Amino acid sequence: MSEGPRAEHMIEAVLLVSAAPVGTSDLSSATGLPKPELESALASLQERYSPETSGIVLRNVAGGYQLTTNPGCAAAVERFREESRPTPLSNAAHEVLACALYLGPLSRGAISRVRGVNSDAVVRNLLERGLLVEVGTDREAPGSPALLGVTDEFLAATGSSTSDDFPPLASLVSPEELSRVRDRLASASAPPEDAGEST
Amino acid sequence: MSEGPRAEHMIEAVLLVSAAPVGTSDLSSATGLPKPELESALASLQERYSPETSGIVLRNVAGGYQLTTNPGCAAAVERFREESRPTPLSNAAHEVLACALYLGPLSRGAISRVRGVNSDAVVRNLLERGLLVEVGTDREAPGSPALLGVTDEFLAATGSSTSDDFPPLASLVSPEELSRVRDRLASASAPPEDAGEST
Amino acid sequence: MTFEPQGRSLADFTVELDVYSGPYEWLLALILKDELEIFEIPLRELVESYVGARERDPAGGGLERDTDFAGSASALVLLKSRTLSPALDPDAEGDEDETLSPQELAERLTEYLKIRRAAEHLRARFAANAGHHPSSHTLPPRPGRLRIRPDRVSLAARRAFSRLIDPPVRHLGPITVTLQELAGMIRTALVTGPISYEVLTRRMDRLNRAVAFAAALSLAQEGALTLTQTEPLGPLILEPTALEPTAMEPSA
Repeated sequence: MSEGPRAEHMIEAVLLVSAAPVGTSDLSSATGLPKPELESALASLQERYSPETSGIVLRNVAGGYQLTTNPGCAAAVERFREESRPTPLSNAAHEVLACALYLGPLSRGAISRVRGVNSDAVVRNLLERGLLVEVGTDREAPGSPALLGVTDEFLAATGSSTSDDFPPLASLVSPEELSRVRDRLASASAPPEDAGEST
Repeated sequence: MSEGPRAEHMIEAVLLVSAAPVGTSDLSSATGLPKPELESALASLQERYSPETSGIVLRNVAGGYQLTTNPGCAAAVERFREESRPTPLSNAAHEVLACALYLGPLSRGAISRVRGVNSDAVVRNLLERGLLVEVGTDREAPGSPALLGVTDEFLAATGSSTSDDFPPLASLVSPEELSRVRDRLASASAPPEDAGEST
Repeated sequence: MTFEPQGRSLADFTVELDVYSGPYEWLLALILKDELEIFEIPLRELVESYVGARERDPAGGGLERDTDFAGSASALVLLKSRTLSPALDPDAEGDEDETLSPQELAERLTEYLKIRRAAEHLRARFAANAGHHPSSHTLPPRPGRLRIRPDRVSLAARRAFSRLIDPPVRHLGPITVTLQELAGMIRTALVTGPISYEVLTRRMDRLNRAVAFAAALSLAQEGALTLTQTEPLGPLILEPTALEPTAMEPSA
């Protein structure tokens, strides 16, 4: 490990990709750092990212550690937010939202199976944009994956008050297509049929 | 303005809240900094967030500035996300992107013609990954097919500022190689009774 | 039997290719999901790898496994040939059948060669820039800023739910032939002496030809025949080995 990245660097990187606070045990397992080393790296990062020295500050909040903007820079951040136009949604994002709207709540795996392509990155983006939300977990499925549904923000963005405002699924696809989709959904949640695992 | 936050801090804060690269004019209007001051603040941030000094790096890509994780810390980030590294792009995908970059915007049909094989599945995969985007339609062609081009994400993923950042197409193949291809073709396709070779 | 994918007789078979290493079954799944490009899979290496695995473990699976492998491998061959066939694009200006002059052909190849080189350049660029993950601290836009067109959602639903996930191989018909049947047929044909593969398979469809080839390979593996091809692309001759009849029995 002597040649690996520095402790502080790994922590910075992990914190950049997490909007929510990260607990020390998660930080430890991601970075492979033992607790004492982790603590001392966090202490030195707290100096690097203090309100006096940076526009990005490291906060130790209830759930763990989190990078946030320096409140002193709030005006600039607010202007940026005011002026930035939201990135339009891709076709893939529309499809994922349609899955959650018409078939949801459903897991990431189920969405990928219905669409026939790994959709994790698109789902992550839609969660970050507040258009999808975790509404529960599928206790039947292995690993109890989170179940995703559309948010009120999604409904507002489409100018609808409820999901019933959308045309019924039966008017969009044929019964055969629908049953194929249901098959794919069923195969997503069912445990593998073949009980005799090979290894 | 003497009491306000430091230029570097405002820029850091704005970049933290943007996943996509931010152009200098957007940075300037958000922070209220005139261009020269902005440029010098960016230069000092580039030292603060260099691959040698930080787990977060400042990149100048896709026509703007972006904070990203340091690639040296990618393993920790992937462990944290519990996401496997996306499948690397196939040769076919690189060819399709090369078509869009150098010959685009162009239709799926045009890409398939250049490559000599059906490229629809590859195109779909690249749309899904956000590296290609439909930028318009070819109204001249029958069926008005969609025209595809590369995205800012493509530019960011290749570390490029603009699509002019790539070597010219003609420079990628040496004249000797081209004439070898022509020779081989000529000798392969010349009818046996035709003594008058064209080259 | 049909191509209702095999049992799990191939569950233990793993492959090591440049583009993929891992269980063979997963390789099939990745190809079916478009995550791997079929035409980047060197099918010859795949077959060699299977033959190698079979040599190391002659007792494992036997003909059932061979049949399963031949079935899936011939589906891959067909899929690959479909992928490599010229694009059937309804939007194309119908120039598929045009005959190109040598100059035009040279132009096309030259253009493709440049794209090929550009693709190699891009591969290096992607590799050099991998591992940069952007910030996740994005602010949601002000409520009301983002507009999503409901008709685009409906359209997306239609597209996603009507898509055929598995490649359309059903039109090829069920695989109604087994490796054993074709192996038996080859043995019978060899009684009268050597025969060329082309003659042997003259009346067969593509699927049967593919399975016959796998059967011939399998028999060659068992030492029941030898395969010879004196020149590239020349006729492939199946010759019975001059051994006692017991050598013709499957070793499994």
